[in-house]
Amino acid sequence: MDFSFSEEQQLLKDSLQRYLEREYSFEARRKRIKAGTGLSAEVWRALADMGVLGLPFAAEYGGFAGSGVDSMLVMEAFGRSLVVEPYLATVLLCGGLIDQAGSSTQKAYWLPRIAAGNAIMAFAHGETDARHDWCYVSTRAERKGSGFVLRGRKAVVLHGGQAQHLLVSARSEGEPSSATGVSLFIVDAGSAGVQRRDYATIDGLRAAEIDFANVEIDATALVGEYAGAASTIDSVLDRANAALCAEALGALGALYDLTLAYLKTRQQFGVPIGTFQVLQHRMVDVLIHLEQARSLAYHAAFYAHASDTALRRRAVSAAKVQVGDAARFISQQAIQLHGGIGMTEELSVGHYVKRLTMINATFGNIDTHLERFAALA
Amino acid sequence: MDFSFSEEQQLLKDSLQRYLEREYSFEARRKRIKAGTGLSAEVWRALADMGVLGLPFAAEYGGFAGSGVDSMLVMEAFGRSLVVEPYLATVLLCGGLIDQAGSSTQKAYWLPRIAAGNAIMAFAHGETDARHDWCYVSTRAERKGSGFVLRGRKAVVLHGGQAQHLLVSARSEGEPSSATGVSLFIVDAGSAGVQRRDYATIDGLRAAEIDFANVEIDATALVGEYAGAASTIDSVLDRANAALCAEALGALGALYDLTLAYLKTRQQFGVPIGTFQVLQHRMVDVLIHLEQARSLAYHAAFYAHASDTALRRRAVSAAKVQVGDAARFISQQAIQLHGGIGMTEELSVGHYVKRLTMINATFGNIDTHLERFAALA
Amino acid sequence: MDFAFTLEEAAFREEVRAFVRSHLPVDISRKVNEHKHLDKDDFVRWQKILYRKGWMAPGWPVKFGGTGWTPVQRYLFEEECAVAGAPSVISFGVNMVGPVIIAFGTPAQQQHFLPRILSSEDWWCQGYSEPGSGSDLASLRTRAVRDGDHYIVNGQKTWTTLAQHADMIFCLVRTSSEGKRQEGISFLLIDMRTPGVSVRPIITLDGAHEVNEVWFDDARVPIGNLVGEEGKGWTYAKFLLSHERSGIAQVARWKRELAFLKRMAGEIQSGGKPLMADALFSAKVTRVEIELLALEITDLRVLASDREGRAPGPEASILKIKGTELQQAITELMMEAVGPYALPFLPEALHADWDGTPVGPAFAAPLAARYFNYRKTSIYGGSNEIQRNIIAQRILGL
Amino acid sequence: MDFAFTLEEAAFREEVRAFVRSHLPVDISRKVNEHKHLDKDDFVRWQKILYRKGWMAPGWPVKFGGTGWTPVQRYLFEEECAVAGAPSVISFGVNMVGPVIIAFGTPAQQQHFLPRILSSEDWWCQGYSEPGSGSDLASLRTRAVRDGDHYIVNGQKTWTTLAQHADMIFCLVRTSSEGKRQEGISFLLIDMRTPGVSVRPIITLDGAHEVNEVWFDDARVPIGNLVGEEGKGWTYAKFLLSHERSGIAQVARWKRELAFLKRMAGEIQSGGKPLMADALFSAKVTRVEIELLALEITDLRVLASDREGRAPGPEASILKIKGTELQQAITELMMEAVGPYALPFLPEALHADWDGTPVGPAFAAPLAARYFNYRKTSIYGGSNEIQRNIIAQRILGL
Repeated sequence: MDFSFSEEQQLLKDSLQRYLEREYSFEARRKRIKAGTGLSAEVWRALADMGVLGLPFAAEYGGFAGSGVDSMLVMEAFGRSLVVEPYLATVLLCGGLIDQAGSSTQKAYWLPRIAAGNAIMAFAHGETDARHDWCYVSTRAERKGSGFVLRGRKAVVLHGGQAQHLLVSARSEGEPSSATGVSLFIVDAGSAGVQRRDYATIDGLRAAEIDFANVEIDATALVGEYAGAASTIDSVLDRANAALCAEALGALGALYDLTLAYLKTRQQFGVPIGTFQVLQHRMVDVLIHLEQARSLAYHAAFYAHASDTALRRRAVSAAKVQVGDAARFISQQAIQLHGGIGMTEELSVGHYVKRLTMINATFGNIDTHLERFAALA
Repeated sequence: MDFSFSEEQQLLKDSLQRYLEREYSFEARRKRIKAGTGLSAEVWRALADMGVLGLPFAAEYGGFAGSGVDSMLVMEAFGRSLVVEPYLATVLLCGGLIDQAGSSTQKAYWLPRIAAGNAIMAFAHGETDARHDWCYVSTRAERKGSGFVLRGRKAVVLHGGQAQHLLVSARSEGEPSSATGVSLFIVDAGSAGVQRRDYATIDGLRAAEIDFANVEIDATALVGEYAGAASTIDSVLDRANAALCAEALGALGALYDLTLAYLKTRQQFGVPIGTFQVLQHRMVDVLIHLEQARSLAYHAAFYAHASDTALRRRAVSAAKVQVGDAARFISQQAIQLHGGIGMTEELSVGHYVKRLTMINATFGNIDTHLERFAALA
Repeated sequence: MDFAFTLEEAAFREEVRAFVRSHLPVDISRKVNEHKHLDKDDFVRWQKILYRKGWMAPGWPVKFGGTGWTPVQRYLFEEECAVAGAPSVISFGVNMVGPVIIAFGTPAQQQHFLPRILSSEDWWCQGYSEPGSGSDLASLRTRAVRDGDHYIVNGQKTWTTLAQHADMIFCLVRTSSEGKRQEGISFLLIDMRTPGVSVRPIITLDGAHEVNEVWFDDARVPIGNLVGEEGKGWTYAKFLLSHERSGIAQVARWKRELAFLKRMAGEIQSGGKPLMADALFSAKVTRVEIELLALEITDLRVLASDREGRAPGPEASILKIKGTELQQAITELMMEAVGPYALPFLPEALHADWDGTPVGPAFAAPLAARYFNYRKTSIYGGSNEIQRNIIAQRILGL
Repeated sequence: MDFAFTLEEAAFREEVRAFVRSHLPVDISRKVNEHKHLDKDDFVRWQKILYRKGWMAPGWPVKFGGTGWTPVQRYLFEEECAVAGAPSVISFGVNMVGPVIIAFGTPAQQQHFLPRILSSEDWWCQGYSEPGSGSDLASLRTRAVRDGDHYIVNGQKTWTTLAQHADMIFCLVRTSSEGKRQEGISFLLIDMRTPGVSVRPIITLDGAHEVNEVWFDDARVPIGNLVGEEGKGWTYAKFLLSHERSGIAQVARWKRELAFLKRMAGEIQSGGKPLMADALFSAKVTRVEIELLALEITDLRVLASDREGRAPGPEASILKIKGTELQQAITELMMEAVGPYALPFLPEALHADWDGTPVGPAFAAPLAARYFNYRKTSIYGGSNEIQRNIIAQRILGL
């Protein structure tokens, strides 16, 4: 039982934080978002140089065999600086899928490229009628010759417009909600029949709707077992959710600091508003939410890589519920306690709130994870 | 659109309140409960004399053709004085069932007796495995000769031990949860095969478990259509629930008064505790809960007798949810704001809390009514 | 006790319904129902229609152009307008400064300003809040110094809603720094075209331009624009706050929105079944629906006590708290309903004349922004914390 | 970071588990698991078993009879005891007055009282609250006036838990009314058999006799029973409060109770299906389960920071608030689970030796009373409002 970080972890955390404070200020971030490119080449390069892009992969692929806790440290720092780069999409989702299910050839090809910052990828999985059911895949994959044909549409694909390559989930058998029958394919985003609609998301990221109109791919595009990708997807989405909880933790910590500071400085009726008992107790509840969320975010990070899938799923879904509740409460209170100024575009408060709210809408909302946890209990 | 009471209603309300304040003090009530008889002959007599026991029935049966609002006024007064007499069981439930479904002979026989205070009755309907599903009846009724045989067990029958006659729901066809196939019978509580276990309830009332071991009754015992009692039961339980909401309103009003007064008098740190902003805002939330509950309790009382069943069901279930939420919040806060003293048997606070909590466990809890309302929407 | 409307009231409702049905422009109600952006012209067009019918100012005395309706009639009018998808009448003129001018203005002010409010010739905005004066309004610092026939106004107002459209602003300004803080405050009407008055937009977290800063730099305001007495502005401001309570909860409008939510959740597929079939989501919607029904009756009870001549009082604070809580809950459930389609942010899709293809279902585009926008409701008009203070003091006597 | 226990810790857990399994009397654990009434003898029997094993006072220094365990070992010990259904050790002696005597008592007091606490020869109770002094403890008025070698004590304590069983009471008493209120308070140990000490039961709304009034009428207490210095009682009381935090959240016990709730809700039929299959009920249980898991980790994190030598501080208040909220939620869900069977009130059914037939399922009898009883937890030991004040001041710096 130990809740401290190793020296290496502390070093990673500190250097990443220092870098982000220097290069990823609120103003710098705003400019990057305005550029509309969805990622910043110099930041991506720096993250590669720091070893962050290869962190989860084995040394032979240019990585550091990082644990779930290592990913947590990165994502928490990203959350605090509201980083909008495609780390989740490229490293954790696509890198994770290839790492878990890919052939040794695929791993040897893709992982070093991701680690070096030379591959931007996106996971085209969600669909219009899926909402939060992550088993739901209606996109079809049919064999054609030695290869496959993909047909369908993917929704709200994070960084789908920026990716050079897409990992696409598609079904060869079963109903759309069935857990089995799904395969994963790597598809060049420039392939004939791939049509992408890139757009901004309200929290400053980019996403895309992607149509696959009879896209022909060859046999080597298949990642993992044919019609057997369900458990890989479940595992990688669990890790992604643990990472999102860590990112949320970073944002929540920032909101806590900002709001507490505001209570101490903002004067009304001749005194700091933090002297009003109602606001004091509200802020105490913010703290309690934050500490409870931190406990389960740590827990999820630790067990995100566990081989015991029930343990992993429970830890992740518990965290998504607890962090999600904290995100709702703290976001709403951060704005309320700031008053009008908390509603403005120019303060960071609202941007943390937007990101936290969207994390709750990504890869299963609170209710979904509540029901998933209950089903595992 | 009018929320005032008529002169007659105001008179009824005032005279009943005056009577209860005089004769049904907290101390007097405690003694009556201790006696363990489940009802008090002199109170029952007085209520008959005031016309309260016949209030809902037509004039020809010794009543006053009272509306749902009239019943509300009675029950609100009862709630404020924590009356434990079998008014709900005898007048509203059994009287209501006979009034709605009985033959003219049955009405002419029973209703005047109830109105005059000469009949104590109980509605034996709930069952061990029903919980809050009020369609659930597994007690069986089978034809035997011109009469019937009853077999089964009824659970938590309010005033079942005090009643001379029982109205029993029993099924001749279908699964226990089926809405159809249920009949109503009047059974002499002294009949062979009826075995009753009378006990106290935690809120000062009495209830009973009742076994029916092949109880033989004749054809005249049937109330209403054979196997067709479902809509009558639904209607009477709706009226009973509207009445419970009114009773809750009386208790909530008392808790509000007691707690507000305590905030103004209890001194800590040299000032009344009502000067602390956190407790002020808590008390504001108590008020808001109370006003919102009052709105829907009125609404339910007004529509409890409506011929439009969807309107009636929606109004009643909405009230049971809103009043139930208010009962939870205000009960918990009344104790919390009183501190230790609110936990004691000798203060009325705890007794209001107990009654309110049990109202939430009677004839459908908050969740049941939430789902019922949703299904009607 | 009778929850039904009288025959007269029912007939009145039919009259309003028929009028609104035949006169409300379809392009406007479509924007309202689909949560699209409304231009200044949309508001003004509808207000002019009401003006021509004589229904622009139901709350005013008949002699100034009011309708003479009972509170219940006004309630029915608002309900019918809301159900039909009419835009809300912009409050600042007709519901806020209008009653103040009627109660405290000079005949000259009444003759000049009131007709222009009725005809929507003047668009008003409200100059109360300042950067240092939020909940503590009495600490405001914008100064008006007498100089002959004018006041010279200097200072800054903020959170000024729709000031970018405004012709006039009513302001609380400090005319004295002696005595109690409240006593140095005056109520001044200022033409937005006055040299020295400038407006700077504030963009809110949802990307909208709805509020503004208004700056006064030696703006010369004729003394004829002072309402009532110098130093009595605080009294007029309190009058204004307590006066306009009818419709504060906006129940009718939010019943329409709730119906929209339920339709939406019936259409949305959630992994193979309609979202409304999800027990947890349905329970949340149902609870809001029940609370809103309760609030409607609470609102009507306050109206009724009004009609009976009892003081309206601080019950308005209950309506404000509960109303905004429910508005926030409904906007949140709408956003939750569309799941990941809360993320796409296409501000252009909020304009009715946009002819692009929506991302996901067409109703999804405004919902997340709208959720964020509605966080303001528990802050503005006296934060919900201030409302609780008012109730604690004036109803509970604590 | 590592959520797993070390090999040594796992081995320790096994040792504790084996001991508890073989030594905890079955009749006692049955009472605990089934929420039956525990007699004084039940507590004492179990405490004497722990005493003989040397595990009665894990938190004490070894030289006074403590175990020398790490905080994690103490956590594991408590968890194993809780899972097995052992009764909680009564805190007043071993966890409350004991550490005060160890820190501030004279050698004579230590030699006399500590062994008697370890052996359960003395049952202690706590004399803090008074009718006029609840949250504002410093306003207490029970007086101790020096008279030769004795204090003459007069006054009244209230909410004294299990005083009916007690041999000794530790009291805060006023020895001076000069200076700051806190400075006139002393910490006094009083034999309950002293002439002039009387106990009157307080019956709580659940019908239980758990708390009492304790009256002092010219009770003569030897000055040797004063702990530390006269006038320093407030300091010792604060030491006591901040000292015993381990286990304040009682997570292990409430995990056992939650498991009981889930088993119960799996058995209970709700109109034709098991209650656990009800989506709304299941969601409520699940949320509590997740919160409890979070609290377990929060508790362990506080323990860990303890081990690293950082000040424990007011995090205990977080554990107290969240712990009691979850305890109250679980007792409420248990009551809710049994539906109408919450109503029957058969106090006799709470005694293990009652041989009657239960009304409804056997587990139902104690549940409503228990829900009411647990409302106390957010009031006692410093109400949750006071805890929030402490956090606001000492963690938030507000």
